[in-house]
Amino acid sequence: MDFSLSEEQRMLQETVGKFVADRYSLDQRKAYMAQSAGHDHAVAGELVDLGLTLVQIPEEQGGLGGDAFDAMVVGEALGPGLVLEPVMDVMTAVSALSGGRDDILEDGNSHTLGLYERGQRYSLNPAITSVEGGKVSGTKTLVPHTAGTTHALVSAKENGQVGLYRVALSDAAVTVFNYPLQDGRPFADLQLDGAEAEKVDGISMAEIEAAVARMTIAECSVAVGAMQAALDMTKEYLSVRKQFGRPLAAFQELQFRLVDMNMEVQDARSMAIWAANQANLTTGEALLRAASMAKAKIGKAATYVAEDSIQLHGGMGMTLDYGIGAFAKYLITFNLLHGDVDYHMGRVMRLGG
Amino acid sequence: MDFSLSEEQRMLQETVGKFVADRYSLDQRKAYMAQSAGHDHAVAGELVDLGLTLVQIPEEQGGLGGDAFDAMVVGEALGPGLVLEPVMDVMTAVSALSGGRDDILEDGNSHTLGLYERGQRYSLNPAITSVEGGKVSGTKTLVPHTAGTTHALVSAKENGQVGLYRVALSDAAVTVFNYPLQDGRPFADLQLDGAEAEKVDGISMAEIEAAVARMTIAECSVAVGAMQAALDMTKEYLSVRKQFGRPLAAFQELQFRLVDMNMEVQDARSMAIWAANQANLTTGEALLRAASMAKAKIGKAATYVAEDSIQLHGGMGMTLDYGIGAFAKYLITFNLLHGDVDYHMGRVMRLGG
Amino acid sequence: MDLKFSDEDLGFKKTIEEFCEAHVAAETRKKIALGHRLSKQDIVDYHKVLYDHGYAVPNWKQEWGGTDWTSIQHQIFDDVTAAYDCPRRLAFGVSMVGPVLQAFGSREQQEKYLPRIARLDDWWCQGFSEPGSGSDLASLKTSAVRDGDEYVINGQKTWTTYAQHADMMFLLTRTDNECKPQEGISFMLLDMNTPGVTVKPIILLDGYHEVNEVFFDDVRIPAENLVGQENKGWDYAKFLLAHERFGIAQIGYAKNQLNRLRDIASQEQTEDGKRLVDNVFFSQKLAEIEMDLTALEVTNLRVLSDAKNQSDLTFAGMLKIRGSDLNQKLTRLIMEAVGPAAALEQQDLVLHGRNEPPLGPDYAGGAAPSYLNNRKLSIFGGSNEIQRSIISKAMLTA
Amino acid sequence: MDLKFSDEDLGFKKTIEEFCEAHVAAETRKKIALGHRLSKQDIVDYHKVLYDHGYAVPNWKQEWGGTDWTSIQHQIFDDVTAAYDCPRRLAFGVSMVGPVLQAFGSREQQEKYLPRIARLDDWWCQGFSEPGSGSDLASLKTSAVRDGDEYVINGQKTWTTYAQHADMMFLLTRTDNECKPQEGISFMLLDMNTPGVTVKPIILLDGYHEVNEVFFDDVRIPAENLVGQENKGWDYAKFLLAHERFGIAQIGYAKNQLNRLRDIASQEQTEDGKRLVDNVFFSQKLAEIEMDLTALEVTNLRVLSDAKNQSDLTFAGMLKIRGSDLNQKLTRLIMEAVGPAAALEQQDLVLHGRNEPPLGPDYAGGAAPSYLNNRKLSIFGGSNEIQRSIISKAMLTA
Repeated sequence: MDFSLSEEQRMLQETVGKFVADRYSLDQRKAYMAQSAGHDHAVAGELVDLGLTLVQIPEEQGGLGGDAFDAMVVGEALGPGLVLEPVMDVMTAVSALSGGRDDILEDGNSHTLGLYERGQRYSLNPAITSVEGGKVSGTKTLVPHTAGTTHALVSAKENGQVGLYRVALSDAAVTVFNYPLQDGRPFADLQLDGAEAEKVDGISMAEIEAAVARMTIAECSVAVGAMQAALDMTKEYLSVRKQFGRPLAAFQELQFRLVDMNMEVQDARSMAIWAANQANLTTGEALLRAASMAKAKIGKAATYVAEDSIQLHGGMGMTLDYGIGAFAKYLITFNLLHGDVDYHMGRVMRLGG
Repeated sequence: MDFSLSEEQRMLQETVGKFVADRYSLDQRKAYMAQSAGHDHAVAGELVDLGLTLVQIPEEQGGLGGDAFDAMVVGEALGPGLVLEPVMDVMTAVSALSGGRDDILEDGNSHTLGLYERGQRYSLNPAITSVEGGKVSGTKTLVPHTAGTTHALVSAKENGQVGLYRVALSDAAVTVFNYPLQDGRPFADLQLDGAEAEKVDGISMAEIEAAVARMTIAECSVAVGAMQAALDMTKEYLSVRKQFGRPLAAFQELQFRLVDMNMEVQDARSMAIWAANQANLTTGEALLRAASMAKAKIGKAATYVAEDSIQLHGGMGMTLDYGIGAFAKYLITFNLLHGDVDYHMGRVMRLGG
Repeated sequence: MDLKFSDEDLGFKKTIEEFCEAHVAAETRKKIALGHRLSKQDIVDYHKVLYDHGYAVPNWKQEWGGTDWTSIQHQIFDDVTAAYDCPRRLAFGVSMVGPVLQAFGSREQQEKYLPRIARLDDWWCQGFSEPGSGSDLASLKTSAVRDGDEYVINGQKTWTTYAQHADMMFLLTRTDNECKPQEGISFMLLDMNTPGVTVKPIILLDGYHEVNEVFFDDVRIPAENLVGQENKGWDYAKFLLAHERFGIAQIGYAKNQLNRLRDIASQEQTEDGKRLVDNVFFSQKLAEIEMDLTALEVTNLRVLSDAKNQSDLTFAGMLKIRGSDLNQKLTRLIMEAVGPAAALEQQDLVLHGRNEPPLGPDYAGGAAPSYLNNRKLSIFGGSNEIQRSIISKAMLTA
Repeated sequence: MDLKFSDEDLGFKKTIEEFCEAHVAAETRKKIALGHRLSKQDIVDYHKVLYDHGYAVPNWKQEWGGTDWTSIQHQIFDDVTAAYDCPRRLAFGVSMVGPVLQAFGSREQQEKYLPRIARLDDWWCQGFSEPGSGSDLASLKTSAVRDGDEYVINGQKTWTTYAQHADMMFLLTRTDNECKPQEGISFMLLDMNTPGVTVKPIILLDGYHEVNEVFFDDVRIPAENLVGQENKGWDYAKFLLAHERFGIAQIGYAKNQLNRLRDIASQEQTEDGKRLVDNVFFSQKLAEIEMDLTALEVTNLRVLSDAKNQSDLTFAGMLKIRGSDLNQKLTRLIMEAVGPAAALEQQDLVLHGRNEPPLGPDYAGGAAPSYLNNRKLSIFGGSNEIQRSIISKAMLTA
């Protein structure tokens, strides 16, 4: 039993922390969001240069061979930056679903994932996207889409079997509809009208579910980092801001609310640690259930922290410009992706104890 | 739309309020509980003399012809006394289930109700009590049992049909096992080994369910009265008791908790008013659903008030002798009778919107 | 005790229902049903329709165009218009400055402003909050210094809703620094076109422009724009806030939100192919909120029908707290019901109704912005913490 | 980072499991499994078994019979014994006065008392709380006045757990009134058989006798019963409370309660004939509590395995708050799972195991009393409000 970080983990943590401090202040982030791609391509390149996309790729494939704890360390350090790029998606799910192909792995930012469909909520089972004769048709929604994205790995059915297919976004049969998420991250819908589909070997529904579970666990750590930052920001605000001639922090009610928020963050952190451990040790239903326990518990905490950090900021919390809103919107969006609390509660209960 | 009390209702309220103030202080109540019957027979007689058992009996049968609002007024006024006698049961359910028989109605304290069975939780469907050839066999649990109780109306199955049967407790084939409830009210289990069973005409499962729903709504008002008393007691305690050189009421956290408790009580009162109105206007499933909405909402409030009023009393709240515990135990017991929150939530959902 | 509507009230209800059906623009109602934003014109058009039917200023004295509606009828009007997806009546003129002018304004002020308010010829905004004086209003700093026949105003207001549309502002200024904070405040009227007034947008969490900062740089207003007496503004502000208590719980709005929620949950399917409304977690939340709303509605009626409860501060605060909690919960549940499609930001859909290609159902785009916007309910207009302080004081000194 | 138990720890776990199976009285374990009350003898017998196996005082210095267990092993011991329905180790001697004597007692005191504590030859109780000095311990009033070789004690303690069984008491007394409240307090040892000591039962909510008032009327104790220095008692008390922090979250107890809850919910049937454990409301609560417990267990391990976290007051308070909330919730759910049968008061069953005729299942009788008793978890030993104050101070000065 050892909760301390390894030397490598401490270095990862420091590196990412420094990157966030230097390159991802809330003001810098706003400027990135204002760019036409909805983020900064050069900054995205720096993230790749840090090697983050390689963390969970096996050493024999040129990666760092890290485990879920390493992903956790990166995730929690990224959280305070509310990084616009899909680092966790690429680090965890794209790596896992690459089928070991170098052309996918070697440029970490070039591939994105299209696993969801409109009107299908959180289902990973492709209802309308299918492959026939090497051509894929259908639509995919909530696809991370940054400036460097050239290909998507999309799930589809072929002869009733779920598989994963590589599609070039430059294909004339692919239409990309860009939009930001509520928290500003650049995403897109993909419309596929008979695009060339290259099957990724060895990936079926089980692999997709497992990869999303691992990614969800890693995303939970990002949420923990963001919650901690929101808590710190709120604490700072209460200490500085005065009402009725006293700092807000002098009011017992607000003190206790801060304590409750701190306990939510610590609970969430413990849950993320537990889930990372499960991701290292389990597969199959046990892995899915662990991911669901983490997402349900941390999702609830995320809503709590988002809402109460706004409330404790009062009017300032309601403005787009003041930073706390950015954290709140990230935490709310976190709950709308990859299954909300009810979805995961249902899976926890369905998969037994 | 008029929320004011009629002249008759104001008189009922005053009469009951005076009775509780004079005869049911917490100390008097303790003394009654210490008696062998678990209550005071003479005081029970006074309750009958007040005419409370007649409130909901039609005027043509010698009653007051009151409606659910009248029952509500009585219930809320009884609440602060934590009255040990089953006034609401008799006033509401025994009256409704008497089949109009004078021998049942005329002595309000002589008849009790046996509707539940061991191991069947909140089900009103008799699973083990049955009638054959005019004899009833089985067991009934959670039967109010005071000193004057001579007969029970017990539900049983005869040829597969649910009916209600009048049994004399003096029958040699009836064994009574007395116990107090957690809140001190005298109750009993009845073991029936072929006791003489006199069928009450016109009562089937639907009438039993409706009567219990009406009684549940009336009991909700008792709970509101008890919650208000617990709130008042807590407010008083916070104002008087000092810690760190200040009255507890000077601490913002405790002030806000008091406010939250007040809102729970007001919500509960509003719900009881609404449910009484529904009891006057509806029957069948609409009535059952209204009772369930009230019991679920007020049940939750009852737990909240019970637990937080203990907590705000600190150590004093933990003692049997200090009064707040008596209220808390009544409120907890309220939730264990006639369906808990989950039971009623289930029924609210099952019976649609 | 009787919780039934009288025949008169039922007839009144029917009249308002017919009015909504026949006269309120379908396009406006559809925007509200979908959670999209209204334009200034939508609101003005609605107000003109209200005015034409005598519903613009029902809370005013009859002399100025008001009605003799009972409290219950006011509530019925609010409930019905909310149920028909009508906009909420703009409060600043009708519910705020209008009653203050009727109670404390000069005859000249009344004759000049009240008819224009009733017709929405002038769009009013409220200049109370300042940076650093949110919950602690009495500490406000915007100064008004008498100079001959004029006052010269300097300072800043904030959180000024719709200042960008406004022709007029009523505001609190500090006219005396030498006394208790509450005693040196005056209530004034300001033409927003006066030189020295600058309006700067504040974009809220949801990404939309609704509130503003307003700066005053040597703004000169005629002395006759003082309402009532100098340094008595705090009393008028308290009167205004008390007058605003009707409808504080926003019951009609909540009921309509609950209907929207049920509607969306009937259209959405969960992963197992069942309707969301049949999902046990979701139907449980629906049942809970139905119970909460039922209790709150009865509490609201208890207050409306009893003068003693109306003057009880514990009730006013409770209606505010419970009402804001409930409406916030409802918009959160609507967002949850919409699900992942609510994660897309679609300003084009929310502002202009454009959903081409449809990236989700029409109702998806407004869900998250409405949720985010509604976080203000527990902050603005006296935060829920302030409400709890007021209630506890009232309880403990009772 | 590694959350697996080491092989050594796994071996240790197995040893403790075997110990529980083989040596702890089955009757005692059954009482705990059913939520019935233990007698004094049950507790003494258990302690003797612990003593015989070297588990009585594992937290002590080895010189006095302690072990070199790691924090994790202490936790394993607590978890396993809880899982096997063993009693909780009596804290007053082993975890409270024992460590204080080892750190601050004289050699004579150590030699006289420690071996007797280890064997439970003396049953100790704690004399800290007083009427009016619950959360505000520093305001205590019980006085000790030096008179030759003796102190004369007058005053009153309250909430004294098991004083009715106790041979000895460690207590805080006021020995100086002229200084700050904290600075005039001394830590003393008292033979409960000394003349002038009166023990009066306080019956708790659940109807059982567990705590007491203790009155001192000119009680004379030898001056050598002072621990450490006069007027330094506050420091020793703080040391004691910090030392007591291990196991504060009561994880093992909670896990065992959760197992009991699952067990009862598997036996109970709802009205539709299904097992309660399959009822969606109930299984939802079970899943939620499983998640809460998982998080709390990891937090506890984070504290145990990191000295920095151990000295962090925010963690100690959090473990207390979350642990008491969780255990209170669990006993409430057990009561709900038992359902209406929990409404019957059956002292005969709870104290003596008699359920004849069976008025409900064996596990029914203890459900409500355990629930009521557990309300104390958030009150005694520093209420959750006090914990929140401590945490907020630590957070805001960090």
